[in-house]
Amino acid sequence: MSEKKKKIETPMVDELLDGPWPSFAKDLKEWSSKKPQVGQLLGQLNQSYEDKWNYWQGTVLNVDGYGGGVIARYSELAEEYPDIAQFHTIRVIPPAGWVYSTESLRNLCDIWEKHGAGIMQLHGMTGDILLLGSDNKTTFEAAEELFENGWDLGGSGGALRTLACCVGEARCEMACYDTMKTTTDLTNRYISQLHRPEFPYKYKFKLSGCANDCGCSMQRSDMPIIGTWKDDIRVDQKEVAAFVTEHGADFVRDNVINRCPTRCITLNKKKIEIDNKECVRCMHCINVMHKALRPGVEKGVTILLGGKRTLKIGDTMGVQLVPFMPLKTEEDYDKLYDLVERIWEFWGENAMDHERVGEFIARVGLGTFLDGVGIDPDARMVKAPRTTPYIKFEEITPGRMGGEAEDDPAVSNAEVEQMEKA
Amino acid sequence: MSEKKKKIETPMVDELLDGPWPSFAKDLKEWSSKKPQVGQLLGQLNQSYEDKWNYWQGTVLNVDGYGGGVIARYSELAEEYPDIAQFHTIRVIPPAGWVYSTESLRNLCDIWEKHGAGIMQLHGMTGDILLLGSDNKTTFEAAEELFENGWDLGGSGGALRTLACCVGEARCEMACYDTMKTTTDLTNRYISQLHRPEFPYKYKFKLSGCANDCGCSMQRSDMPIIGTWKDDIRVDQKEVAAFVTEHGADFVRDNVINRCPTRCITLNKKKIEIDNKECVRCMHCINVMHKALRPGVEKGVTILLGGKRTLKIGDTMGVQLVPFMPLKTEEDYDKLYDLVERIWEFWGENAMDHERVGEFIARVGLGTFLDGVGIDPDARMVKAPRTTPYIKFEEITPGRMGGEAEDDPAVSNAEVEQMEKA
Amino acid sequence: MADEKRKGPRDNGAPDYKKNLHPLMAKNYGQWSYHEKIKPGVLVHVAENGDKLYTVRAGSPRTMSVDTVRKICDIADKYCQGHLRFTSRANVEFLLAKKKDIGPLIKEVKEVLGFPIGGTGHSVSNILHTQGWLHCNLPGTDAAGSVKALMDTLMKEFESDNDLPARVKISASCCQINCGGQGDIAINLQHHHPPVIKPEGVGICELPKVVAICPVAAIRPRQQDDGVTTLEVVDEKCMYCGACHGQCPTMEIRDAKTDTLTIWIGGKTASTRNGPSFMKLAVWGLPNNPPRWTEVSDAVHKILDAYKATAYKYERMGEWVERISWQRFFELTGFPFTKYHIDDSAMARTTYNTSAQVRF
Amino acid sequence: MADEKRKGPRDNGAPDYKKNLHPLMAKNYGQWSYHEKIKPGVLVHVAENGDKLYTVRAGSPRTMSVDTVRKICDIADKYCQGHLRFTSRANVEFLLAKKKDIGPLIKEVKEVLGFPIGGTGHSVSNILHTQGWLHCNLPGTDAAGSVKALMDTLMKEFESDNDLPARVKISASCCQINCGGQGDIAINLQHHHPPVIKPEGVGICELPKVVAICPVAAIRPRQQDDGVTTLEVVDEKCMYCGACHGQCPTMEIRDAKTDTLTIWIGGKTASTRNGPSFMKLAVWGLPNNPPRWTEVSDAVHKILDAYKATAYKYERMGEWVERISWQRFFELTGFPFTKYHIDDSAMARTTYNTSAQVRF
Ligand code: SRM
Ligand code: SRM
Ligand code: SRM
Ligand code: SRM
Ligand code: SF4
Ligand code: SF4
Ligand code: SF4
Ligand code: SF4
Ligand code: SF4
Ligand code: SF4
Ligand code: SF4
Ligand code: SF4
Repeated sequence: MSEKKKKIETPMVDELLDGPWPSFAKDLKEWSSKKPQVGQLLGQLNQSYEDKWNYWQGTVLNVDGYGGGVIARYSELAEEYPDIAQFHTIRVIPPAGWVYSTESLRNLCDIWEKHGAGIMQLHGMTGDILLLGSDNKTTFEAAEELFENGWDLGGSGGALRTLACCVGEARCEMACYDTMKTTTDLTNRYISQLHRPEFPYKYKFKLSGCANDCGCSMQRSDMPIIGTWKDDIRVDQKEVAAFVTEHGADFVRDNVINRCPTRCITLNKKKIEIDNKECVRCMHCINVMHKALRPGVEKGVTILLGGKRTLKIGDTMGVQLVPFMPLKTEEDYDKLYDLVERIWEFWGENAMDHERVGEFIARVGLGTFLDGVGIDPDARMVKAPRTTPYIKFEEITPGRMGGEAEDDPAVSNAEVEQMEKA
Repeated sequence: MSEKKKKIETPMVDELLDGPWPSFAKDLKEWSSKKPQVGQLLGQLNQSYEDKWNYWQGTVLNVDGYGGGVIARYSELAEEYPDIAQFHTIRVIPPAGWVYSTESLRNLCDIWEKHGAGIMQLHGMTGDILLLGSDNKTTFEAAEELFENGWDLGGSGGALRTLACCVGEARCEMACYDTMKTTTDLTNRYISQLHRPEFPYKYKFKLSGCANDCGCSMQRSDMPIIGTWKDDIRVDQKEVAAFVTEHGADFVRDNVINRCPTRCITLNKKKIEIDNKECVRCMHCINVMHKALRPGVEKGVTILLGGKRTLKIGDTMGVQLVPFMPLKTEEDYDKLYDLVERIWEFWGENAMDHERVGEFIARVGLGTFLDGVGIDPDARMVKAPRTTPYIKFEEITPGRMGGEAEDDPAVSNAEVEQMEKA
Repeated sequence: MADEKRKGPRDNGAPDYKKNLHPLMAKNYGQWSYHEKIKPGVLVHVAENGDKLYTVRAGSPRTMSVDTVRKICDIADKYCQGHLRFTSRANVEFLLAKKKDIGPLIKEVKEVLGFPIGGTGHSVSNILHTQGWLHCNLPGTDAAGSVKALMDTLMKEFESDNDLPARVKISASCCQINCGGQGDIAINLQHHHPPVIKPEGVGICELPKVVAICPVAAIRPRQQDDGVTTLEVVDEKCMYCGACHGQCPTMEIRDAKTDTLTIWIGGKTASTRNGPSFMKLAVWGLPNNPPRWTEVSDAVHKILDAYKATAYKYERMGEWVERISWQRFFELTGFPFTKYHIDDSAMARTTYNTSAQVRF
Repeated sequence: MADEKRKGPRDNGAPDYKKNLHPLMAKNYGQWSYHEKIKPGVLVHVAENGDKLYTVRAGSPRTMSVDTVRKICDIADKYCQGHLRFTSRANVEFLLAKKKDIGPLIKEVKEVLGFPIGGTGHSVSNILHTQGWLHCNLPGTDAAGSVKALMDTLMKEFESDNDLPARVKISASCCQINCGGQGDIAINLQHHHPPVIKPEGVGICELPKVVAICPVAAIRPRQQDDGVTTLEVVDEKCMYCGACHGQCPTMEIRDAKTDTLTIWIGGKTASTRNGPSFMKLAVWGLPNNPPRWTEVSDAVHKILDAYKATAYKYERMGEWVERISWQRFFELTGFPFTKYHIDDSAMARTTYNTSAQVRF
């Protein structure tokens, strides 16, 4: 390892100063003139580049009354870089859809320049505003000032995590429900579950206004909520004709008709016909001809469950749990809350420690899970029914919820039979 | 249970005497006038119908020098039906492709009328000629006479099983190799493995002359051998034109062009063009337009491995092991034999008891299996590469072959590290 | 020498197929050019040199007395130059050199044998089946009988070759071992609970072998109070596969009261188009009702009706359902979709609908 | 009261999104009619009432000083009525009411911030990434740095919106936990052997918790000769996932000498067309080479070149490979197909080619 120096040299990191893509290294290097810890951060980073090794250790730090929201780090190179001996990240809940007034953004900048290293990440992969570089004292001061300004901490640990959604109705004609409102309402209703870990493991919602899933819900959230519609695609035949005229019938055939997964579209001259009963609301035709086609008007959401990335059982995706639910009235929202709470209850009671809801379903089986949550099986939940004939009829052998084999499981044995006969 | 009677009543079975489909019951009832045990067989069957219960028990009986080929049964109702107290089935290897001269069939009939109950099944699901109804004595007599007439016993137990193939070149223009010769050659070369169980479990070959798989190899044999070709589909454009004229271009588009799995066919007026590089030899276009299209001339086989039906791990299908192997010259056949023997050696040494080769692959992984058998990985062996990032690099952690965990497996632990440092 | 022979294995191997070939087969071996349908059940294969071999396919019960087999031979001697074959679905194929013999042959097959002509092209061919109560030691239902009962209701489908969108292959199996093949439609017996261990039998089989055969390690030895070692089955692990029953009759997996029949659809072995596919559960809980199993034939017809009504030409059953979706399949047939249709094997996740795609 | 406040949680919840909306967003909320591309990086959304909202998308490094964020705000104050947003791929979106402001805004974004304009339509947008050596305790490689290096080579793809057949989403993750998203192309760190237990650390974590976290039960407690309880890992069970490392730093899974980078392709979250798909292994064993990771960018470009050359329009990368086959993918790119590409998970069987279909 390199020796302690007055001036911090970062030759390897410096190779990232140039080049056309904006350089975080350049930004931080400039900023280090105001915040010495940022220079030390780059020093440690350079050391990592040289050694291909990391020098952060994790630890735990909680703001009073919160069970998460701070990712605490201390440096193994604190002797060399004393100002990053403690270098924590505070996760802050952003406005839904990451839309900001400059006023609120500047407010954040001010708080963070005052109490922290003044490094922000917009945004973390879960969706939080990440504020990098506070120590064991300034973390609390910063949190306090954040709270006073109306901000709140994001999630971490076995808790509800900060929600994220696509821009939706705020700027997108595809949106089939109000992603921003739903995100905000769910956040606020379950703010306690977000702040005080009480789940078997983390639980993420991600919300997308349509099947395009710009909110990345399918593989990165436990509960994807995706907009859809029940009635027919709205077709503006004048715009269809204009599109066909502009691009040609071949283009429409190759790129729309033949790309429809259920081939339910036909083109007659310059008119399009859709067999809406066979349409699976995949959005493709609408994406390509978005001036001519639009989702229907009986809108709502499809709710899935169990998406996550790799750790332990490999990547999983959300499984279709509720094919359609309207999300307009208060009663609609109550049904959503009820569903969420039933899932949390069943999962919370039966999952093992560190078991995401998708892992839980993978272990107990979707059929057993539906029973537990009180949802009727629907053929839309599966691509296809089972192939294996080994059906366990639970009336006879109840499914096992617990992770460990029971000490004294039910057995069929000869003796019992003998006793029965006697 | 019903009482012993002189005349055997079979009221439930009798309900199967009529009806348009040929009735085995009627045939056997008539035949029972010559063979009393057949009447008793129907009596026991009727009892089964009444009780929804089976009255056969299995046992073992082997002809000298053979370890299989006889499926021995004794009746639990022998008191009532004494002549079926023992009622075995002899499995006999048929001529490849189940083509018979009446002479050879009559020969079988004569032997079986003489020594057995005179009931035949043409054929068993594996492909054997099944001769039903001999006892502990007549089984040997029948076998002896069968041998003297050139017949031989089929397989059973942990052995090579009787091979089966489609009619192939004998009567089918689709055939890409000689299924009958290959079946016969494999049978004769490995007749010892067929007669004397020495494998971990059964091993079946089924051979089909082309991807239509009329021989049912994919899900019912451990080693499907399926005909294919390497060069271009032969197109007779005159016949294409005739076909288009007869059926119309729309028919061709809907039923040929659009059904090609890789969409590599185009129709220009009455001419067909095939992008043979993208053709996956699925046979569909040839099936529909079999006068106009034919497999290429550079023919051979695709060899798969690991098909079977349900028991234990659920149905499996053959996995593509050798995308292409010519099967014309003696050298070609030697390569096939070499492959078969390498597989048997590796599987024989490493499989658990009662573990089919497909189950073995499922347990150790295809990658490990290829290594063991000495075949290079080929992207055609998979639909897609792995999704899970948990790659076990065998250079570092060798794959486990045995079924049971070792008592003393390699471990990484702290103590070892400490010792190394000391 | 005769004695010596009697003791050792003869290892004759397979009969020489060449000696069994019809003369036109031998002559044109590997030289066929194309084939044509003449009518349902009747094909002609044309060789490069113009030779024509006619085939008449007759439905067979598979289980036959030697008398019946001899009658088949009589007909083949009369019209087929003494040669015939059986198909991979146990049908009889009469091979003819002369077109004019077709009519008389068919007449004789029908009159003498009572076998129907058909099973070619887009038909329901013969049903692949197993031993059932006629010979096996493991069955929970019959095979030959239930197949006879079902085929009686499928004559129209057998005797026509374009009544259906594509070939429909049916199979039937009499225990969960499933010696029956895959199929567009498969009728399988279903066990409903773990084996019941018959006390009187314990000890007749090698206990360690029985323990070892269980795929999920559900069987374990158990000391009884009287010191005797017996077995027990951990119910929650057991998947009712019946492997232990095959190993030892004491592990009684069958239950006349609860065993049912299930129908699986969409199996396919051909690598055509979408490639081979496994069959999937369509209906469970059908009663095992000898001698005519009408609930089964009703269900099969419901499936065939829906298929006929909505499948495209050349679309095998599994391809059809994949296209229209299982949701529609259950709507069209009226069968319920239950939690037992949802896979719970180690690969279950690959069967879930992991998309927001949805039909209404 | 101030004190009381300081002690308890405030549970403010999410900021009110309504207060943050651009005025045209608030006015036309849920009333958008269609959008159009103006040029790469520039969109216009048209409301039912004819209102037009212009969006200029700028590539961002995600990690920024507050000074840079303030410069962004300055620009938004000048041209965007004081409103802007960030995208789910960490790009900045400037929202404009006036078309004429687009040019001056872009000029200023480029000059003041040095951010490029693009990432819309069929482009390579910003790379989703994680913490890396900048902040996480688990990484085997860097994130912000490697992404900067790669994006430097992808400017053309970012700044054009029809250079590619469809949108290409890239992500990068710095340990096998994979906080990075799925992607058409994902660059992940790969560990190559079981964790090495650092003796000095044993005891700092709760041993039972470490044992419990292992998904394959490879970790077990072990009594040392000196009586101290330590841990050991059964190598053949361990799959190098690193879950234990997250639980306890003593379980060192990283190894600067052997850790490599792998590239996975074909991930997709949208339910469009073929639906969502997981990404699959394309290349493994790329060296982890700071500061510019050129082997990675070379490989990414090989993939993009093959994709550009042979994919159809609107065909995402996974859909493309599915169509042309993985065999062709490996041929086109020249990457080797190895046994490590073959799945060995519990679901491996579903990934094998179980058909006789074959390309040459
Ligand atoms: C900061 C962030 C990466 C980033 O640079 O953006 C991140 C960073 C960490 N993730 Fe993550 N994850 C982040 C988004 C994700 C995502 C993506 C997402 O949420 O869309 C995933 C994949 C989706 C998912 O939930 O599966 C993700 C899957 C994980 C996992 C594996 C969880 C699993 O069940 O598979 C862990 C390990 C764990 O929880 O034990 C983990 C753990 C961690 C920890 C806390 C490491 C640890 O155990 O100590 C990292 C802290 C780094 C740090 O120093 O801040 N992180 N993590 C992201 C959170 C920022 C935010 O709040 O906005
Ligand atoms: C006779 C036959 C059914 C028929 O009526 O045609 C049959 C009958 C039996 N099969 Fe089978 N199997 C028959 C073809 C099959 C097939 C189909 C095939 O070969 O194409 C299969 C599925 C394919 C496969 O190999 O997986 C099949 C899969 C089994 C299995 C499960 C093997 C597995 O690994 O999954 C068993 C159980 C076992 O071997 O332990 C089994 C076991 C049995 C036994 C020996 C039951 C037993 O363990 O005692 C049955 C003897 C019945 C009897 O009394 O004759 N039979 N068996 C078929 C053999 C006739 C012949 O030689 O031509
Ligand atoms: C005779 C037989 C082969 C044998 O060696 O015994 C045979 C013979 C022919 N088959 Fe087959 N197939 C025979 C069993 C099969 C099987 C196996 C089975 O039935 O269990 C299959 C695979 C089934 C599956 O996929 O599950 C089979 C899949 C085909 C196909 C592919 C169908 C498809 O999926 O597209 C064709 C091509 C076609 O239909 O045009 C075909 C085509 C043919 C042709 C037209 C080939 C030819 O040019 O001679 C033959 C006349 C067929 C007819 O019935 O119209 N044969 N054929 C078998 C007759 C069985 C029966 O009695 O019904
Ligand atoms: C701004 C943003 C949403 C947000 O709330 O932040 C967004 C906005 C739009 N997306 Fe998206 N998508 C955004 C992330 C995504 C993501 C997630 C991601 O990038 O990780 C996806 C899913 C990716 C996946 O499948 O793995 C996504 C999949 C789509 C699709 C579906 C593409 C396809 O597979 O066919 C469309 C439709 C299209 O391309 O026509 C779409 C279309 C659009 C449209 C055209 C919707 C509209 O009418 O306004 C928006 C302008 C797009 C453009 O770039 O040309 N957007 N879009 C995100 C911009 C990210 C960025 O900075 O690059
Ligand atoms: S997911 Fe749909 S509604 Fe949301 S931004 Fe993307 S296209 Fe618009
Ligand atoms: S939304 Fe998708 S499924 Fe529906 S018609 Fe359009 S392309 Fe087809
Ligand atoms: S598998 Fe092919 S070669 Fe064999 S009979 Fe069927 S169509 Fe002919
Ligand atoms: S054989 Fe199959 S893949 Fe090849 S061209 Fe014909 S239909 Fe297409
Ligand atoms: S399916 Fe079962 S009962 Fe029927 S023949 Fe095969 S082993 Fe016997
Ligand atoms: S039925 Fe199958 S799973 Fe159950 S104990 Fe017997 S062998 Fe094991
Ligand atoms: S991927 Fe791993 S190393 Fe990177 S931020 Fe996530 S947990 Fe940390
Ligand atoms: S790396 Fe993963 S599999 Fe290996 S011991 Fe640690 S937790 Fe278990």
